[in-house]
Parts: sequence; C-alpha cells; structure tokens
Amino acid sequence: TDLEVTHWWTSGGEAAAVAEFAKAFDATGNKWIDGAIAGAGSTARPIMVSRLTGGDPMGATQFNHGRQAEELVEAGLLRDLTDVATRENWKEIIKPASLLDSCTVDGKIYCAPVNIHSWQWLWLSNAAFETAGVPVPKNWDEFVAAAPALEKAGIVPLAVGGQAWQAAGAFDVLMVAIAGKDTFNKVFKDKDADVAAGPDMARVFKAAEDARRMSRGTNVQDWNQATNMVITGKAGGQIMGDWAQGEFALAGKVAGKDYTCLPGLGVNEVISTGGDAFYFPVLADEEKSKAQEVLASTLLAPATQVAFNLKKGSLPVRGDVDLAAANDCMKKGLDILAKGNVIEGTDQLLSADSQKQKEDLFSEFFANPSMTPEDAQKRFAAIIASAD
Amino acid sequence: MSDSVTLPAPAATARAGAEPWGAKPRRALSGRNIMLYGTLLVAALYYLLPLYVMIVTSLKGMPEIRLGNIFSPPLEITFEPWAKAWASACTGLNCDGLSRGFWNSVRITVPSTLISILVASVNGYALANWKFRGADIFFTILIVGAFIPYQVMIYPIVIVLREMGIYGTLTGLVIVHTIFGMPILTLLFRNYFSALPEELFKAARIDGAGFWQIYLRIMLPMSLPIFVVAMILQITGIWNDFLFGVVFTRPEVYPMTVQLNNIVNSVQGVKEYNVNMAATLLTGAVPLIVYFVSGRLFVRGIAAGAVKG
Amino acid sequence: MQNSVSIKDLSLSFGAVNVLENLNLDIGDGEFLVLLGSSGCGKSTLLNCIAGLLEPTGGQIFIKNRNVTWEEPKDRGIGMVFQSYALYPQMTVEKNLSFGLQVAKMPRPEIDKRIARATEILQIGPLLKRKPSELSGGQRQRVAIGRALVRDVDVFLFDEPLSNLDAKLRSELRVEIKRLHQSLRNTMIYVTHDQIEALTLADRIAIMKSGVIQQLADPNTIYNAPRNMFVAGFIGSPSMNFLRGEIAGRDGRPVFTTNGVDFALDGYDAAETLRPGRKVVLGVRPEHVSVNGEGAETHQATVDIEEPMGADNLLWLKHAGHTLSVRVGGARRFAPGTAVKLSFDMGLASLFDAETEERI
Amino acid sequence: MQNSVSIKDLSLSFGAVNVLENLNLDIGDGEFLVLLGSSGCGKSTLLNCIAGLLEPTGGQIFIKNRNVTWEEPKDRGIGMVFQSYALYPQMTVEKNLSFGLQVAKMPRPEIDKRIARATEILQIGPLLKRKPSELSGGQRQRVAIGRALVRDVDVFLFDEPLSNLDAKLRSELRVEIKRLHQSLRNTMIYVTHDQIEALTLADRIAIMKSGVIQQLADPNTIYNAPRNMFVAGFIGSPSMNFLRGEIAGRDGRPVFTTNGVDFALDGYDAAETLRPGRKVVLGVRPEHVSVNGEGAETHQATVDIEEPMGADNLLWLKHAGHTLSVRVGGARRFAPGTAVKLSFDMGLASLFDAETEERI
Amino acid sequence: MTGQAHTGRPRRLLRNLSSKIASIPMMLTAVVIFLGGTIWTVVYSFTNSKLLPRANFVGFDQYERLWDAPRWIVSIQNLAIYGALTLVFSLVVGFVLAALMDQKIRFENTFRTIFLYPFALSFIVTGLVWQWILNPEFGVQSVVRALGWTSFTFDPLYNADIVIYGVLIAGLWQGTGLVMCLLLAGLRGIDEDIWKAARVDGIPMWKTYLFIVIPMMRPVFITTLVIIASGIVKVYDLVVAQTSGGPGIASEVPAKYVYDYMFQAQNLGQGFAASTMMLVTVAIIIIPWAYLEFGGRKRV
Ligand SMILES: Nc1ncnc2c1ncn2[C@@H]1O[C@H](COP(=O)(O)OP(=O)(O)OP(=O)(O)O)[C@@H](O)[C@H]1O
Ligand SMILES: Nc1ncnc2c1ncn2[C@@H]1O[C@H](COP(=O)(O)OP(=O)(O)OP(=O)(O)O)[C@@H](O)[C@H]1O
Ligand SMILES: [Mg+2]
Ligand SMILES: [Mg+2]
Repeated sequence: TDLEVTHWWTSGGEAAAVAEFAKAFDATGNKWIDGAIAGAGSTARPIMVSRLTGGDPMGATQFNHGRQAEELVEAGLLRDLTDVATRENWKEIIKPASLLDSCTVDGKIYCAPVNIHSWQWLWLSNAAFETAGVPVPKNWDEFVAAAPALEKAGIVPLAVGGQAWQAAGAFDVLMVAIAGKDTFNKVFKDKDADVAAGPDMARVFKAAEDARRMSRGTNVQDWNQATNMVITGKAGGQIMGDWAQGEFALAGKVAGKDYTCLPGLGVNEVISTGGDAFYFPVLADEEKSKAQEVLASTLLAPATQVAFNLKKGSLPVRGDVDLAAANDCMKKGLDILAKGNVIEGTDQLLSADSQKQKEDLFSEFFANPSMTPEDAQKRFAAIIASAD
Repeated sequence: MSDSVTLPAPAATARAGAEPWGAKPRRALSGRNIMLYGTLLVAALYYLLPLYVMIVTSLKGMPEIRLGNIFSPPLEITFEPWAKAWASACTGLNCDGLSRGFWNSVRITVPSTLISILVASVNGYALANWKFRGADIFFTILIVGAFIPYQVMIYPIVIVLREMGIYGTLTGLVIVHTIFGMPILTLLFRNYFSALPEELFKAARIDGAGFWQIYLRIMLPMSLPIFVVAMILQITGIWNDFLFGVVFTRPEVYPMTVQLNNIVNSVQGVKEYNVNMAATLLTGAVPLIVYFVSGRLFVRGIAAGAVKG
Repeated sequence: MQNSVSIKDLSLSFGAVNVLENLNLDIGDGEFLVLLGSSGCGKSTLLNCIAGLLEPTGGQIFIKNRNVTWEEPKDRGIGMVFQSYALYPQMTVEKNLSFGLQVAKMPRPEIDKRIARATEILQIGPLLKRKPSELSGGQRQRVAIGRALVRDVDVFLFDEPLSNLDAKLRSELRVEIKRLHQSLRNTMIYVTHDQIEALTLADRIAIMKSGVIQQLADPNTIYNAPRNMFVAGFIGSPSMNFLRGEIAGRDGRPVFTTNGVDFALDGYDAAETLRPGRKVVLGVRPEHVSVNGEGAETHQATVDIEEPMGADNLLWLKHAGHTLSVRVGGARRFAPGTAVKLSFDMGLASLFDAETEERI
Repeated sequence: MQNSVSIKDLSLSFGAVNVLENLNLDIGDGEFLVLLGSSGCGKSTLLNCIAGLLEPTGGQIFIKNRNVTWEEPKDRGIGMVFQSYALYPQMTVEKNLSFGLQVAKMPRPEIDKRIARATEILQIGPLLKRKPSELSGGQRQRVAIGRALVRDVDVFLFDEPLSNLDAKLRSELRVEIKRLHQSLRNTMIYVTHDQIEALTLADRIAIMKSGVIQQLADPNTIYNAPRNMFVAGFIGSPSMNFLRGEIAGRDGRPVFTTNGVDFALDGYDAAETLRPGRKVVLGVRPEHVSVNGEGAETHQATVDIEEPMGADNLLWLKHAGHTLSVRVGGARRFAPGTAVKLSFDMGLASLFDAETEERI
Repeated sequence: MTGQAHTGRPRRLLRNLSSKIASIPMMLTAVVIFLGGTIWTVVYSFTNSKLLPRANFVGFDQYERLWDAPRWIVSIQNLAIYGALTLVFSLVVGFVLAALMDQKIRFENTFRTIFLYPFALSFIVTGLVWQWILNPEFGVQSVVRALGWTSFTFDPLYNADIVIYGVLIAGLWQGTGLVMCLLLAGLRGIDEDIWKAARVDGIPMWKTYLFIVIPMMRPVFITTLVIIASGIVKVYDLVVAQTSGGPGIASEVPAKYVYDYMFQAQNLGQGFAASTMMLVTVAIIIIPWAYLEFGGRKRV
C-alpha cells in the first residue's frame, strides 16, 4: 500500500537517513511516498496542518514530538498508536522513557519517536587555540578564561549565528551546565517563576553575558556558517547541537585532533533528549491504516534504528542497539545517555509559544550589549510565569 | 553603438563642410549618450553584483567556497553543482534534483497565469469601462485584500476549498493563485484601461461591439505592455511560489520550488552553497526567459493616432 | 410625418454644468438635419446622447418610435463620426473600416464591396494598410467618415466630419454625402461649422445656442427670416449688419430711423404691425446692400476698408455713425475713402425687437 | 528682403513614403505665409520639420539666418498650434496656457496679463479652471491656439487652428490673428483649408501638392493667375470651370474653340503667344461667368441645377457639352431648364497647356 | 408613442449584465475570501487559538500581549522606516530607470532584463548572497579594505542601528525592476504629441517628466504605489533570508511577527491579532482614499 510520508529532512545526510526508513518500509511490501519539505517550523508546519484540516491527510508525518502536536490529538486528527506500542512493547525498549511520555496524551500513545538530538555541545577549534597560544579548554570556565587570548589573536571566541533559535539554544545549554539539571527542570518543567528570577539563574545570565561578549564579531547568520568559523579557526568555539558534527566531518576534520567536543560544556555532562517523532493522521482507508501500523513498527525496528541514526548523526531511541560504527563524540553522547544523565528538551517542556518568546528575548539579549542580564532575567521570569 | 546616420556622403561634403544638413547625426560619444549609458551601466553593475557572486559561487567547489572570498573567480571551474542541482540533488528520497518538479511547475504556472490574468483583466475592464453600482465597494475590499499577508488567509482558504471539494487538486491551486493575483492585477488593468481614450470605447460601442468584443478586439490589443507586466508579475510569482504549491497540492504535483526549498532550506543538514546558487539560477531561468522574450511587446505610443484633442 | 429620431425634454449636465436643458427635437424619417451652433453649445453632447454614449439626466429619446433612452448604442441602429475621430490605433485603416461589419457578422464579400466603395469615395485607397498614427489629420478624418459610411444604419450622426479637409475634397465629399443620403434615405444628423455645407446639405437646420435650439427651419427660412438676432448674426459670413434705431412714421408708413437717417420699410413683410416709437434693430446682410446701384432710396457713405476675398470684395462702409459691411463682386474695387451710394434691399432685411431680440 | 525662415532642399520620408522632396521656401521677416494643399500633401510634416519635431532626411532649415537644422525646438524661437491640439491633459486650461511661460521664468504679473489677453481673444474665460477632457472640440482648439499665442516668439506655426470653430468665432479670431500679426510683426506660417482665411490673412500663399510647392505668390496672383491647373482648381469654391479645347485663329486673332464653339481671347494677357492648333484648357471661375449680362460675346446655355447658398446662388449650366458652374447673386433664381445667355470675363480667365497643365 | 414612454430607468439588475457577470469572480473573491477571511481572522484574534483555530474567546488578551511585546513595537518602527524609504526610493529609482529606458536606447531589452532579473530569483538564496556581500568579513568591506582604505566600515547587517538600511539595499535591488517595468509600460502610453508640444514650449526634459508626464501617469503610479505598499506591508522573506530579524530583534517586521507567531510559536490568536492590527491600519488609509478616488463619478 502506498503511504505518503511528509518530513523535513532534506539535506544530504538527512535524506540518506530517511532513505533507510523507506527501504525498510518498502521491504514490508508497502510503498513509501516521499513528501519532503525542508524548513521545519515556519515552512513545513502550516503545510502539514493545512493538509490535516483540509481533509487530505498524509499517511504519516514527522513532527517535533512534544507539546506541538497536542492540539491535533485533541482535535481527533491523529491516530492512537497504543495498540502497536503495546504489541511492540515500546514502553520497555524506548530509552529514555521521557521520549515516549512526550508521545502520550491521556495515557494513549500518538507518536513514534525515532531519534535523539542533543543540544549540549561545545565545539572547539584546536587550531584557534594553538594560534592564540593557549591550551584547548576542558570546560566552560577555561574557555571564558581563554577568551582574551583568542581575541588578541583576532579570533572570535564564541561563534553565535544571528538566527534567534541559536541564541536561545545556547542559553539553554549554559543553563544546564551552570545551574544544573534541577534548576532546569524547575524552571522549564514546573514553570517556577521564582526560581527563574532567583540567584541560580542570575549566574546563568552572567555567563550568558560572558557568552555575549565573547560572541561579538560573529557576523554570520546561519549556524553552519558559524560552525565554519570554528572549522577554519576564525572562531574558538560554538555551542551547537550534535548535528554540527556533520559539518566537521564534511570538512575532513577529525574529532580530538582538529576539533574538540565538550558535551554539557564540559561542566555538567547532561544532554537533552529532544528529537523527532512520527505521527499518523486518522485515515478513512482501511488498507492505509494497516500500512500505518506497519510503518510505525518498522521505524522502531532495531536494524532501521541503527541504519537511520548512523546516517543522521543522531542517537537511537532504543538502548538495545549496537552502534559500533559511531564516532568519538557520538560515543560520548551514548555514554551519557546510558548513564541516564538526560533531561527533556525545551521543545517538550514548553509550548511553542513560550519557546518563541524565549527566542525573541535571547536573540535580543545576545545582539544588544546594552541590555543588562538583570533586565533579561526579569523578562525571562515573566515569560516563565505566563508559560503553560 | 555605431548608429551614426549615414548621410549621402558626397552631398554632405558638397554642402558647406560642417554646416548642419539633413538629419542630425547620432554621435556615439555625445554628452547625452555618455550620461545615459553611463547611468545605465552603473545601475546595471549594482544589479549584477549579486548575480556575479551567485554565478561565481555556483562554479566553485565547496572547499573553495569555505575559503570565503566571495568575489574571486573560481580557481577551478566546475559544473558539478549545476548538474547536481538539476539532476541529482536529493529531495528526501528522490535524488533527481530540480528536474523533477520542472514539468509540475509548468503545469501549475501556465493555467494559473493565464486564468488569473484573464479573470483580472476582464474584471479591470468591467470596472474601468462598464461601471455599475457597487462595483467600487467590491474593488475597495479587493485593494485592502492586497495588503493581507497570504499566510493569514491559508486556513480560511483551506476551509473554503475543502467545502468545495477541490482541496488538494490542481483546480484548487489555480483558483488560489487567481484569488491572490486578483487585487493587484485588477487594479493594474483597471487603471490602465481607464487611461485609454474613452472615445475608442465609445466608437466600438457605436460599431455594434458588445462587452466581450470590445474587450477582445479593442482593449486587449492596445494593452500589450500592461499584459506583459501582468505576465511578469504572475509568472514570477507563481513560478516561484512555494507555499501554495505545497499547501494546496499533493506530492506528485509539487512544483520545482519545493525542490529548491529543500535544497536550500535544510535546517540542520549541511549547506552546499554552490548547489544552492545553481539551483536558484536554474529556477529563475524560466521567468528570466519570459522577461527577455516579452520585451518586444513593450510597444511605444500604443494609442497614437487614435483621437484628436 | 413619421419621426425617425425624436427627443423629448432632454437634459444633461456634467456636474454643475448644464449643457442641455429641456431640449425637444423631432427629426423626420430620411431627413437631413444640420446642427449649427457656436463652439461649446452642446452639439456633440446632443449627438452623444442620441447615440447612447452619454446618459441624459432627464428626458427621453426615441428612434423609430422606440424609446431607446436606456438602450445600448449598438441596439439603436446608428452610425457616428466622432469629432475626435476615435480610430482604433492598433488596426490598419482597412481593419478600422471593416471592424463594425465583422462584428455584425456580415459576409466577407459584402464587407469588401463596402470598403471598396468607401475607399473610393474618400480617396484613401493607398492608405488601407496603414495604421492611424501614420496618417495625416485629414486622412484620419476620412477614415473616421469611412467607418460610419460602410455601415447600413437608420440614423447617421456626423460630428464635423469634413472640418479638416481641403476645400476641394470637402466639396466632393459633400456631394457624395448628399448622394448617399438620397440613395439610402436614412436619417442624418450632421454637425458642421461650414455654412455652405449646412445650407447645401440640410433639409432643415437647427441653430443651437447654449444647449437650446433657437430655430429649426429649412435653410432658406433660416437665412432670410432668422427668428432672432442670434440666428441672424450667426448665419452668414460676413455676418449681418445690425443697426439700432426705432420705428417712426413717415407719410403714414413706418420707417426705420437711426442717427437721424430714415430708411423706408416698404418691402418689409410685417411692416403693418410696426407702431412708431418701437425700439428695433434692423438687420441687413452684406450682400443685400447695393453700392452705387439703382435702389429706390440711396444713402451716402464712404469706404473705410476694402477686403478682397477672391470671388468677392468686402467693403466696410461708414454711414451715419455705423460701420456696415457690404459685399460686392470681386472685380469691383474701391479705394478707401471713396464716397459711394448705398441702398438696402428691404425685402430681404430683418427687423428685431431691441428688447427681446426676436424677429418682428 | 531678410528671410525669417528659409528652407533649402528639404526632404523627408517615413520609411518608404517620401513626404517632402527637395522643398525650398523662403519666408520673409514678419511675413504671413499661408500653406494650402490637399489633405495629406505634407503640410503638417513641413511645419513639424520647421519646428524641429521631425528630423529631415535631407536639406537645411534656417531661422533668422541661423542654420537650425539640428537644433532643439526650444532654441528655434517658435510657437506652434498642433493639428491634434496636444493639450496637457491633466492641467487646467489656465495651466496649459501658463506652463510654458512659467518654465521660461516669466514674472507672474506678465504671465497673468498674457493669459488674460489670450483668454479674452479666444473667449475661454469661463473655462480656465477646466481640464481639456471637459471641453468641447472647439474649446480645445482654442486652448491650443492660446498656448501658442501667449508665447512671444519669432515664428508662429499654426496647423489648421480654426478648423473646428463656428463661422462667427472663426471670423472674429481671424481678425484677431491678423491684428496680432500686425502688432507683433512676427513671422506666421499658417496651414488652413479655409480659403477665405487664406485669402484674407496671407501676405503670400504657398500651394502644396504631394510635398512639392506648386505656387508661392500673393493671394491675388494665386487667385487670378494660377500657375497651373492644380492651383487653379484647388483655389476657389466652387472650383474653376475647365474647358478642354484648342486655339484657333479667327480674323488673325487667337480664339479658344471647344466642341465647335469659339470664345474670343481678347481680354487675355498672353494672347499673342498663342499659336493656333495648340491644345489648351480654358479655366473660368464661376463668378467670372455672367448670366444674361451684357458681355461682348454671349453664348446660349440652359440651367441644369440650381443650388442656393445663402448669399449666392450656384447654377450648373449645360453649354456645348460642358457643364459649367456659375455663381450669381442669391436673389437671382432660375428654374432648371431655363435658357440663359452666358459670357466669360476673359480678362480673368486662365489658359493652360493641355499637356503640361502649366499656365500659358 | 407617449403611451409606451416611461421616464424611469429600466430594471437596474439587467443593465450592464455582461459587466456584472464578468465581475462575479471579483465579487466572490472580495466577499468570500477577503471579507470573509478577514472577519474570520478578526474573530479568531479574540481567541486563544494555538495550533488550530478554536473559538475560545479571551477578549483583548492577545492585543494586550501584542502591544506589550518589544518585538512588535520594534517591528512597527522598522516597517515605518523601511516603508517610507522603500516607497520613495523604489519610485524614484524605478522611474529614473524607466525614463532612461524610454530614451530609445540600444540594448533596451538587455538592460530591462538586467534590472528585472532580481525579481525572478527566489529570495531565499539571493538574500544569502546579499548577506555575504554586506558581510564585513568577506563582503564589500573586506574588498575595500584590501584596496587600502583600512578604516572603511560597511556592515549594515550586523549593526543594529542601521540594519534596516541593509535590508533596504537588497529590497530595492529586488523590487525596483518591477517598478521600472510598470512605469515603463505607463510611459509607453504617453502620446508622442504631448512630447512634441512640450518641446516646442521649451520645457526641459526633466520638467516635462515632472509636471506633464508623471501627472498623466497617475493611474499607473497608483497601481505601482499599491504594489509597492502591499509589498512593504507584507515584507517577510527579505528579512528572513538576510537577517532573520537580527541582530537580535533589530530588523523584525510585522509580517514576520505574524508568521512566526502563527506557525512557529503556534499561537494563531496572537498572529491573528497582529495581522488584524496591520489590516486595520491599512484599511484606515485605503478606505478614505478609495472613497475619494471612486466617490466622484469621474474616471481616473
Ligand atoms: N508615420 C508615418 N508613416 C508613413 N506615412 C506617414 C506618416 N505620417 C504621415 N505620413 C504621410 O505623410 C503624408 C503627409 O502627412 P501630413 O500630416 O504632413 O499631411 P497634411 O498635409 O498635414 O494633411 P492634412 O491636411 O490632412 O492634415 C500623408 O500622406 C501621410 O499619410
Ligand atoms: N466632462 C465635462 N465636464 C464639464 N463640462 C463639459 C464636459 N464635457 C463637455 N463640457 C461642456 O459642455 C459644453 C458642450 O460641449 P459639446 O462638446 O457638446 O460642444 P459642441 O457644441 O460640440 O462644441 P464644438 O463645436 O466646440 O465641438 C461645452 O461648453 C463644454 O465645455
Ligand atoms: Mg463638438
Ligand atoms: Mg496636417
């Protein structure tokens, strides 16, 4: 049976990864009709929502799992996968369990998580530090300390691209690293505005101010241009998710030798477990509904998971697979994962609305040196207070 | 620019040397020409600079691009990005580049352009020459409509199309393009038609022509330049449209811009600037050709000789 | 008489400007009506109303006894030559001519025949393939006439159709139009400023002033018995001489007296209704004054200016404080200052009330 | 005489159409030259060349002895009334008149004065605030004249400026233009189709045909001694009667004989150069034929048609196989079929060579 | 004859029937889509709709939040600056180019295509190219510095104070070609005789353009104005592609606010509130203008 699957994985590596899904699905005698649309949020989402509300749903669709799909579930547009999940025993195999929680609404499972992406990485250019004559830092504090030397050498210490999500992401990473997992959860999970306005967070904002100072002169927009600054040694480091690795690999750089990756900024080795999930709209066609079930289980099959995640550069959602082929940094991530040092991603914890407000705040903060950390914290607390 | 008028040489010399005689010769380097072409060339430079960067980049390999000198010509010219953009860039699973959506784009653009221009020009004509009570109220709404961001209207339109049962069809998409083209195009045509001498319209009515005949045989032939402009607007808009093309159709008829978007807009993947540039240039080629070819329709003095007074 | 075009109480205003006011006009079937009037008096506006190109603000229009006030121009059975030509710029001359016929779905051979005929009449054969922008003013005007001529309609509206043609062509076309009218017997409404045209073509002439018809009569009546001073002064070139004075009695018969000079009114039609003392204006056309002729009553005058005009010679005479224009044969020359004797042909003169300016 | 405008070997063609060919014309300072010619003969084209709006393909143009062939219109010191008016559509009448002056940085009071004067002459006072689209045809034409009149230039080019005006206004404006010319003494080149205008206004008249000047002379000469048959037939309305025949000798004196009827050529100027047997054409104007008059030599004829034209009466007479038009006073009426006697005023007749059509 | 005379107009509905039939698409679009859609939008701007429109009314909450958001305020200010400058410059530049193109030049077709091509290229990538060109590291600034003028600074996209002008440079680059085309089409409609009259009157070329030709082109200018203005109000991809609203929120624009909140933040209510504000502003300007423009019975 033909099943149309929409997703926003279109770059080289991503496409190759999706191809693994398709291959596996086609092998079950069905057919994967690809509906790739690049550009997550603003581009792909209205399309998916329109298709759903327009009465012409696709067979399956990628969505950031988490709060974003809740409403679609409530509107009865998405299909309950509990049957498949119980049959395949997802509760057991999916690690960390929080991933499945994000798919659960009122005790029913509505999505199939397929990978884990983590944000908490500091990528450092070994060459840049060499030029500046300082050793490659082992953690955030060393990094901040090394900043003046880098600057003197004409190197931007920290590259932060101009897009809003990069600044907000970097802040979250700083927060986990400096204030710790508990504060993180208090603020984002419990929406505790007092904590958000409290002294722990003040420290984070101070660090963010450092980061802001260190990022002056980045002058690029795209994250990968920022990464490229690290690759070419024009910048000392960048806070970016694990996907940045692809850029280093493509430039022929070797982890450990040319660049260094510090999960959790080398301070608090905790990684978030954001990621992608597939949702399945309610279809009238019996056949297709059957095919949806097949697809759901295919996505989580161990072989598919390995093949997919290796190509995608992300971590698999099940702990029981063997990732011997993973590289250095990825292995570090797997380790942390195995230790259970995980937090949920802000995607899962906050509504997109609050996320956006947060992004607006931090992009402004990072770009505007006249904005004091105190002001920013005040506004941050307000956002947390009104978050739902 | 050697269009100096060739005088019958003997006559010219026979007649008192440098004395002005006959038509004024056009000297290529007159002050006026220097000013004129100078300004045009300077302006052209500003317009061409980004194009230059795009072409140069599209001919470089990625390593060279990472070096970061955007103005330097490619050390080693490679057409691979072009080939890749056209034929092998991947859109999800389908690695056949822009070529995949090309015909879909044509299939979408041709009817959408034609129908939207047709509907709007007839409308503009009705508003300019066959006014009826209340027409202006609708028109005002339409003009205000020109200022509504498209995206805001997506959900209402999805609902309307769903109710009409044409959501997801090509017909639906053509209707959407017609709807969003309507405010600007109607205004364009209405204002143009109302600037044509009213006497012609009167004369045609006396000649017994009705609404449609006047439109087809009098107004239309006199409005070539504005039809060109409308075509430029619509072909460009529809050819480059991405949002409606995906929101209102299904993957099998996705236009080329979906591929372009996918090549260019990957969020987390690796960016291949050279392929991006090549893809953009390739996608822009069709409107560009239309611009160039339609140029001769920009005729001068279209209503010359029509009326006295 | 059956009316072909009949206009009842027609009014039209452009915003605050009232152009036509309660205009009434009945035009017989097959009649050739010439509209004359000063520039801007509303002639074109009237034609446009008849054609249905302007919506009247009040009143009704009937064509062939059918109320067409609200009908489309194309349903009225009219052809029109526009003052501004209104040629289709993108069509060749030939296409301009054939357009209306094609629209009417006339068979091609018939179209060709008609075009050939119009082309011949209008002498535009070599121009058929040109566009209007490549024609001279007069050529454009001829094409505009042609476009109306090829059509076979009940009512033709001609708005100054010959104004930009040379005299020769004009007189040829005048004859052609007359002939056409005689053979087709359709109704013609013809605006012109050329009095020769008006007088030779018209069955009746309507003289308009500021949107009001002053007189509607046959050419002879208009010329010789103008209803009021406006009509009298408007028709004829050079225009009628007006002498202000009053009626006096002389030997029991009324005479016209001005600045102490008396003119017998013997030949005048309405002489018996004239009571002495009434203020009147005497109107005499320049050609009805004879110079050094053998009139019954002669007066002394001196030549002021002489204006030769080819066939004629126009003299400006000074007489009793008035300046009179007088037309004499082109061969009779008078040096300024010459003393001459003049006499009026009272049978062709007009008397107007000085107040109402109406003819007595 | 100093030449104001002088044109040497001017040629102009639109693609394959040769409109002007080697045209030469000298116009004196302060002269009033009228251009007459059949429709489409190139009059407007010539004016456009003089104004610098069309580039000649060959030849030179001098204004005030300066070679201006390549100069911009604005440097030529000309004012022009366009046949198509070419008013600025979005400006009021007043602005149309004043714009050129404002651009020339003329002080406001002076502008106002000039506009007031033009307004008065042209009787467009109430229209000053209107846009051209709100004017009648004749009103537009007057504005077009006004736009030229307000300018103070050496050479005025008028392209059929009065064609759309009523006779009354036209004669008034004619007088005004004449007066203007007399007071300013600038050079005027004036295209018209109205022969009265031509004859009364012109110092000299140039008659054109197909881009070639046929005759350039004062009105009297043009009228009475036309150089060739074209000129003769072109001037005068109704036009000259042409009788084809040949010279014969009678009593040693040349006579003109046609269809067996002889006409003595006694009064004719060039009678001595006429050798018998030469094929010639005799041209006689309608007003130079007298009917039932006391000419030396009378011929029998019958009235065919009678056309009353107000002041005059046009008779079409049948005589010896020819049809002759004859003008008599408007009061002399003849029923068709009446037998009349006619005689020619040979002193005012013209003889043309039948081959060359040149005057003998 | 008088029997059948009736002074009143005949049935209104049937007069001009073809015209009314031909206008049906327009009327439907205007009423169903634009009016209907707008009302729908306005209604839902009073709800707390998130991802899907839901009739959960919350009064003016969305508007209060909107006017409290610094980003919205900045967006409006930016739009004002960007709009005013774009309007002026694209009209001026577009007209000058059109006027130059109208001088019977050679290679007209080539020049026109050059000026117009930016309009044909998707801005996703051309925006990136402008980003590069305006980038101080490897764009114009670095080239000029390499030529020896080392203090030369040109980094409009990375300086919050002038970033909107940086956006303007690219915006003009993209949009003036179309304006030129529109105006060129208008210029081509001007009767040659008008030019002749102006030349005889001795009016210099630029004055002829300014006082005669441009006023004659009023209808085309109105069209152009509406096209430019609607482009300004809707400006979005230009900013996204070049600055994503940055640095910080320095180059945010209202349309971006609308989209971001509708689709990224999934707060439809907020997006609708913002778009309602935009629409109200536009309507306040357009409706009186339309009244003046169409209210009189005169043709444009
Ligand atoms: N653009 C053109 N292309 C070809 N022929 C043209 C063009 N313009 C004018 N002509 C021809 O040139 C001739 C002269 O035109 P012109 O306008 O000078 O005539 P005119 O003497 O002013 O006539 P009229 O009295 O009718 O105004 C005409 O026969 C006309 O057809
Ligand atoms: N749109 C308008 N707005 C205001 N007044 C107008 C408009 N159109 C015409 N008029 C006026 O109406 C009057 C009649 O115009 P019309 O064209 O009928 O005159 P006409 O008799 O044809 O004159 P002409 O002999 O000069 O052509 C004129 O005084 C004119 O100024
Ligand atoms: Mg008129
Ligand atoms: Mg002419």
